Amino acid sequence: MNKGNKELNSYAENTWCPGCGNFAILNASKKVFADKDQKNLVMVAGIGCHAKLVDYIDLNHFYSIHGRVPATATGIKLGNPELTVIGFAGDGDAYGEGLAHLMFAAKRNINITMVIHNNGVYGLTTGQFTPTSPEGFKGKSTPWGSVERPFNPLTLMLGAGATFISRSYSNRMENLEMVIDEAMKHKGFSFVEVLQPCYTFYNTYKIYNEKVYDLEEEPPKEHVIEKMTEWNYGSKGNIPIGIFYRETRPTYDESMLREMVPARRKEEIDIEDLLKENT
Amino acid sequence: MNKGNKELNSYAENTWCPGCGNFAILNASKKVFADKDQKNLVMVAGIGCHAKLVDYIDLNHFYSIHGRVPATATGIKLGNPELTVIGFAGDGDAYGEGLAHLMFAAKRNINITMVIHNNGVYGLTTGQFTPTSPEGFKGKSTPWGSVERPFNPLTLMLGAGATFISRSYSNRMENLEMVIDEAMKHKGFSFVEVLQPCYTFYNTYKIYNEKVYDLEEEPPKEHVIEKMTEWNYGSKGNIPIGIFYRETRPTYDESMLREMVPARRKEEIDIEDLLKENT
Amino acid sequence: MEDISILVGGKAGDGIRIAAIIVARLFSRYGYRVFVYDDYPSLIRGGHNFSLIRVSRQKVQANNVGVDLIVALDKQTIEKHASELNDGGVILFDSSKGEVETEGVGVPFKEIVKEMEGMSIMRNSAALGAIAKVAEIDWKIVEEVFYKFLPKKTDLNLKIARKAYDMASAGNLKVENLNQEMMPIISGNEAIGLGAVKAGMAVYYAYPMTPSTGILHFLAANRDRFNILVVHPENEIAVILMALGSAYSGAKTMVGTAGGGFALMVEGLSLSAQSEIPITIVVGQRAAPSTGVPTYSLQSDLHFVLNAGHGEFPRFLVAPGDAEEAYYYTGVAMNVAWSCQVPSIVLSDKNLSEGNYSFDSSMYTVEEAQPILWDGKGDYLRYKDSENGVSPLAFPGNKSATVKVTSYEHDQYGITTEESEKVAFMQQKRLQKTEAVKKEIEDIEAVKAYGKDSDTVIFTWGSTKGACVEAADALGLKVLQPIIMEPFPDLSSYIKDAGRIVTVETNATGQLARLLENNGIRVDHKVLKYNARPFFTDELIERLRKEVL
Amino acid sequence: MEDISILVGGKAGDGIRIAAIIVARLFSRYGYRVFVYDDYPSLIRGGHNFSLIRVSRQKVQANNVGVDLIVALDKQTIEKHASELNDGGVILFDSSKGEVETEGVGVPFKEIVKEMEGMSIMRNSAALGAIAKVAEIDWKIVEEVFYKFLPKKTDLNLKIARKAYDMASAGNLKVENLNQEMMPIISGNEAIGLGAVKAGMAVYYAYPMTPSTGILHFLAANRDRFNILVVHPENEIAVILMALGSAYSGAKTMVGTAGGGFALMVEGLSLSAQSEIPITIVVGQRAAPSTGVPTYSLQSDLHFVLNAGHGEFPRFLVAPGDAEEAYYYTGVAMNVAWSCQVPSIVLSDKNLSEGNYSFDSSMYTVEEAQPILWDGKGDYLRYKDSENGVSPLAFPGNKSATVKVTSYEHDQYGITTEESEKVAFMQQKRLQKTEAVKKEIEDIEAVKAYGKDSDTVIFTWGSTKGACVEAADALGLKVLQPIIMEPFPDLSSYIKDAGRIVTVETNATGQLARLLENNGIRVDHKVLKYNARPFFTDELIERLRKEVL
Ligand SMILES: Cc1ncc(C[n+]2csc(CCOP(=O)(O)OP(=O)(O)O)c2C)c(N)n1
Ligand SMILES: Cc1ncc(C[n+]2csc(CCOP(=O)(O)OP(=O)(O)O)c2C)c(N)n1
Ligand code: SF4
Ligand code: SF4
Ligand SMILES: [Mg+2]
Ligand SMILES: [Mg+2]
Repeated sequence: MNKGNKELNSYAENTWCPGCGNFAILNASKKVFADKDQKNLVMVAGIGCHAKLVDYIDLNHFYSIHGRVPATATGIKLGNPELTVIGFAGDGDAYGEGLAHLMFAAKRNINITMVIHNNGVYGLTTGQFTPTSPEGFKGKSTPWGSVERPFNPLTLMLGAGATFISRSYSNRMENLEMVIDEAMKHKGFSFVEVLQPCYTFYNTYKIYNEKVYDLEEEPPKEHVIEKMTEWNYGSKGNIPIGIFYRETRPTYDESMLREMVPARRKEEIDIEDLLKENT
Repeated sequence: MNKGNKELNSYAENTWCPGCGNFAILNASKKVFADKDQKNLVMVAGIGCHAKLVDYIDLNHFYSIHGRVPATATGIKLGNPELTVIGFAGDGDAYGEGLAHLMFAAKRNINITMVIHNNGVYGLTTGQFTPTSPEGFKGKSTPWGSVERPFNPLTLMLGAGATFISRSYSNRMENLEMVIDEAMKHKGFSFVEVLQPCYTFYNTYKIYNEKVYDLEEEPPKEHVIEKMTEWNYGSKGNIPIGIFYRETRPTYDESMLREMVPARRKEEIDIEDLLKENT
Repeated sequence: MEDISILVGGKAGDGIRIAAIIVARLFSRYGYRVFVYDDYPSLIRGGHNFSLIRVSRQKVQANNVGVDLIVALDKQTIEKHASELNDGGVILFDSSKGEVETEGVGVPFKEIVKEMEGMSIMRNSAALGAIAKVAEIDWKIVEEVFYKFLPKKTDLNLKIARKAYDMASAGNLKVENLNQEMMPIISGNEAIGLGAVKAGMAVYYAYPMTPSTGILHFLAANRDRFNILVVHPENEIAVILMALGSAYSGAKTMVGTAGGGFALMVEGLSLSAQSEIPITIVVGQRAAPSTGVPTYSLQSDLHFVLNAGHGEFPRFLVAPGDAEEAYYYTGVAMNVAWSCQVPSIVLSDKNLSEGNYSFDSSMYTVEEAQPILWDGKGDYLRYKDSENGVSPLAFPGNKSATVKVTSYEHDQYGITTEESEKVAFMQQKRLQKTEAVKKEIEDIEAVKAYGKDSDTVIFTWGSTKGACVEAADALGLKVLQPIIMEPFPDLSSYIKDAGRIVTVETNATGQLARLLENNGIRVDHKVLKYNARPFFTDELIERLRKEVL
Repeated sequence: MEDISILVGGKAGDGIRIAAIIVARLFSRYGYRVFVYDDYPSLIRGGHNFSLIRVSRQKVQANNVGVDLIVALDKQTIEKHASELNDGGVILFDSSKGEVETEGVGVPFKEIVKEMEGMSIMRNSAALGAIAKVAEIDWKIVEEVFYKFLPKKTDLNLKIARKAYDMASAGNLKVENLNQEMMPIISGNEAIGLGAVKAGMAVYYAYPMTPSTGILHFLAANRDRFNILVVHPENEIAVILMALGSAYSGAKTMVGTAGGGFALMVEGLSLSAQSEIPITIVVGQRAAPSTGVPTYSLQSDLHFVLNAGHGEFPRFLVAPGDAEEAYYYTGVAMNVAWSCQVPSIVLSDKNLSEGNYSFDSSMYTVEEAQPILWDGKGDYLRYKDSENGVSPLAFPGNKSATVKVTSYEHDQYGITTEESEKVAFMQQKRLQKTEAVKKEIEDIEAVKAYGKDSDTVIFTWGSTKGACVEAADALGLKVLQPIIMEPFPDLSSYIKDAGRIVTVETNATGQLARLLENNGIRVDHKVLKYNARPFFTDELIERLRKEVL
């Protein structure tokens, strides 16, 4: 009884700007979700333009607070490991306010997917620089031009221990769908960064259209970092998209839960023995 | 009128356990501080056994809260760039509670030094696992053995943008002094991880004494990561100590302050013009 | 024309807010006082935005539901607001094909823009031109204002406006030259920033959050002019810790946020208290709990900020109600923080922070207070015992002083202690500063009184005072507005003749009422509104008549 | 012997706390009720630790300053505590060369350990043997207790203890067999953990923080026995967000921390309120502000936790005063959270959390309450309007329900709204749950009364009730202990005959007093202590005599 592309639309009014890269992420997600076990699917979102996505799709969601998507998603997965949990977060959200949670989700290899809508700007608060804005970015909090070098989230994730690392571009629909789908299929922590132009505050379509190219094949181990750093999140390099890295190791939920499903725990614990031991 | 090794002792009673690796860090720091411009030196600490160091040395200090050393230190440096700011933090403190601040300090290349007392355990709260405890670590919060893989802080710092990355061992006094001294001399964000056995809750002297070796020379660029990952923070590999990486780029304080010294700002601002512009 | 209310409505992205402020500026040129309220959802394009512009001979700081002129850039504006038109009012609308259909003064904004090859957002310039004509504003004034406040593509915008000006017809809202001084128009956020700068603020840290983002933008845009440092760090925890670091180094520092960001600063607030490092925190209230209705207002964080932080310590809290108060009391807050080494909080709300006001700079003067500095004699003790609990300050870099500050309980030098007598002593020392704060603010107006003496006294606070003052004026009531909320002022002399006490505020439980009651003042009736919109004057008059009189 | 007080003192690392609890267990075997307070600084080795063990026929939950037996493992213990010895009391000390020199019963603990080739910490076993002898405890009992509670190197420890037993001389503190049931000894933290487990807790999240760390350790050690998940995440923000995530998925969840960690959870608390996801938070108070005196106690976070969080929302708050109450009211807190979908807080303090109590499991029964679940009919609305504001729950994984929860203001389905009527409606819906909470706890004792009817009524709360109850008993006074702090109970029937109302609490400003006053109860006198130590019974009697009677 899965919802198809149309039923997946909720009645919420879409309020993204025309031209926003978020539309493509919404559409790709719906496409991918059409074939999933929808009752067990939970979407989690932070706060920002990106986050509205979960209002627009008519499936379970936890619309959380700014920066806390990976922590919220981890809690959901640990509460009920039968759920498929996918988080949608902004670059301000996931790389700024709540970077640590993202790093720890990767470290633990919790079996969730994180999609980062990286538009290089705080959209919803009308245009400040983010941790991945290029040096010199003139946002409203840095009208003189940001003096910070951007993070490279791909290598950060690799260093933190993510077992699936990918990048896509909202203007490459096929790749985007493929990547989200593969990420959800991967058992372990899956990281998907989507380059998502903010039409209103940081329109990067032209640059990305020129520079983005498809990796086609996953790079061999020894070239992973090279590929990840080919683009410096500034003006240097072309921009490969696709899956950069995959690895299998035990997931946090399996290791911690060992078959337990806390959400279904119905147990009367007898504490008499324990009290006797303490007598 | 510098304080020598003896005058650098405050009257605070030292309450570290006998055998604790922190004593060596204290001694090395005092040695290095003996030759510095002491009135302009500020020590910053988090919360944990490590942090007591600042009570023991009779120089300026800001004994901050758990996890926030890099942020506090950044603020001090931005308030008065003439100060030399050195932070002392624990592994629970810097890699757990406050990881994001450490990453951003590196990203910004703020000209401060961070010394991490990495004992692989929460000492002051009596023995829980930390982000760098090895898999299987049986602490009081993980009596079944931690299921998390440790972070490698050196590669995290490299990924984040630190311009000076080093590791030392509290039981290699000469190396420790050298590294702290070089870190303080480095203009930019300097990271010093000190392996510091916790005698009481995680006594690693034997392993480290066996496995630690001196890098002697800073590795060439192409071998930096290899050297950083030689030890996996678990049972694999020998443990190189010394300076792994150095690079020069503009510091955050210079770029943001452009000669300004906020701590000395004494300015009467006339707002009449601005109001006129808004009339 | 003495007093009119104007509504400009359209979609996000139509430039409604810009248009509204320009309308205000046009009238301001004639000596009118203005107040602008922007009502917009949390989105960037689409949806429904509108701004209310109040224009009056007297200072007014509230709007009415009923308006005299509706300017509709889209259909929704008519659907939602046509019923709010006062008798004799005018609707001005985009009569281009497919746009708005209604009665009133139709001008084809869209078609004009197309004809002039402008961008679609320039419809708002057409609207401005039409409004100018309706109000019979001199074209020269329009030109002046456009050149000054629309620096980009001014000529094209003017061409578009002129065409609309020519096509519209004059209404019955004729502007007069009031022959009073023109006033600058600034937002509450700008006033807060100016007050801080005047009080010596050297560094501003903030992570963007509505409704305080405007302070960050304003200060960042003016950092060179003010010679200050403006930093947008990774999150609010970094904000407060960096701020405390800078203050420790000797730089006067302020931070700004909203309730959710303040929640993240609470641990730092408690640190500020224990370490006795001065800090000023601006908290702009918005509709909560949690993310809530982020671009709308509620006054629902009063008790949160009054009680935030573990442990017991003095704090200073002001809740200004308009731009002048925002300017002045932010300065007071910075000065008290540094004079008494306590955290101070400026509690604003979205309506104040983002409202635009005619600003009377003659009302208040902000002067930087000098903290008590160490005299350099003897050994420096950061936490030296003193009569009022305030210890002289020295900063790192001083060759005769070692400056040790700490989050732990400590002795006078700043070294950790757990000894029972020292612990009790230091608790006492810090709490003593409450008296120092009281002394410091002795001469500062803590409560404002408005209106006539009356049996019924209305208590209000923050931006809600605008509507209260007007309504009370109309109804012959007395209004009291506490501005200093902590230490809470002694109100006995203000209410000794009060028969009935009524509170008016925009929240669901009556936070000011609770504060009054906690201070021994019986509240007879609470007039509350909590749909996240401000009180409007006409609405409030109605409610007071029904519920109170 | 009916009632004695024992002090065991030494350095951190001497095993003082272990020794103290073993002493308690020895007496407990004879049917005595015990209470142990550990006084230790924030360090791992060195410094000065001591434990006070109260042993009595009756249940007692406080200590005295004056003690009948001092056991000194180091010189400092004599320096600091010799003056606290009651007339007729005994000092038992390590008479080994270079250790303690004083009068009393000297036994060479150190030398015994050396002779037996034990580790230096085993001096505490020698001390235990000597104590047993002084109190004429049967050697068989010592053996039993050692085998049960010192599982490591038991034989060697016993050999050492026996030697000391033989060398010591019997004192005048002879133990009797009281012929009453033995009781288990558990800490307040363990009681909290047990209460939660009995109420159906499936997941516990915590970042270590004194004094709540003990809950984490206890639950982690017992995770398989309880079949629960215990997680120690990267920080407190992760703790609260993960907990909300798990609760959303359907798992009953609790978190534990102290004031500083709670500060970091405040944003999450507000989220819990807006999203209506149940959560229970244990806050163990310790001496603040900020890091403060981390291993010592103050009751200074009451108003902080009562008012924490932006926006207005109902919460449930209990402050238990002993182990049984900790057990029971933690269960109540979990049940209320899930029945009413509100955040609930268990406010403890270091003296309760880390105190060890004879635990009477017959006093209370904790039963898991069942939340209101969706009946599966029609379309599922997560925030469905209902009479009492509580909407039926469904969890993700349910094929007929789409479960949308959110931090934004929302409609009944869970989709964001900014419409004014819906905003007001939802504010109201949530606040309505205050009544649901009141209904839920109708039959639960909110206030406890002790002592005799008297003109002077003493109000106290939390762990301070132990000393108050004893002191009041001695002085013939009545004691009232509110346990449910929010919604605050109606106390009128309790105090209608009260002449004078006195509060007793360990903080500097009188937090309970303020809460009473805010609820219309006049407080005549506050007995405060804020050196971060608990009230002792004898000390409190003295102070009440001086200040109140
Ligand atoms: C704790 C907190 N701080 C600040 C905000 C205000 N805020 C809302 S969205 C946002 C930035 C969003 O940027 P990003 O995550 O990049 O998302 P985008 O809008 O670009 O999709 C901020 C700072 C908040 N909601 N919560
Ligand atoms: C916000 C907050 N959470 C928890 C604590 C309690 N706490 C004090 S020290 C510490 C851990 C210290 O571990 P680490 O940083 O590794 O320092 P170490 O003691 O090992 O030197 C913790 C969790 C705290 N002080 N503040
Ligand atoms: S502001 Fe940017 S990110 Fe937000 S909806 Fe508009 S185009 Fe998209
Ligand atoms: S507990 Fe460990 S880190 Fe702390 S002082 Fe003792 S040995 Fe050192
Ligand atoms: Mg973004
Ligand atoms: Mg550590």
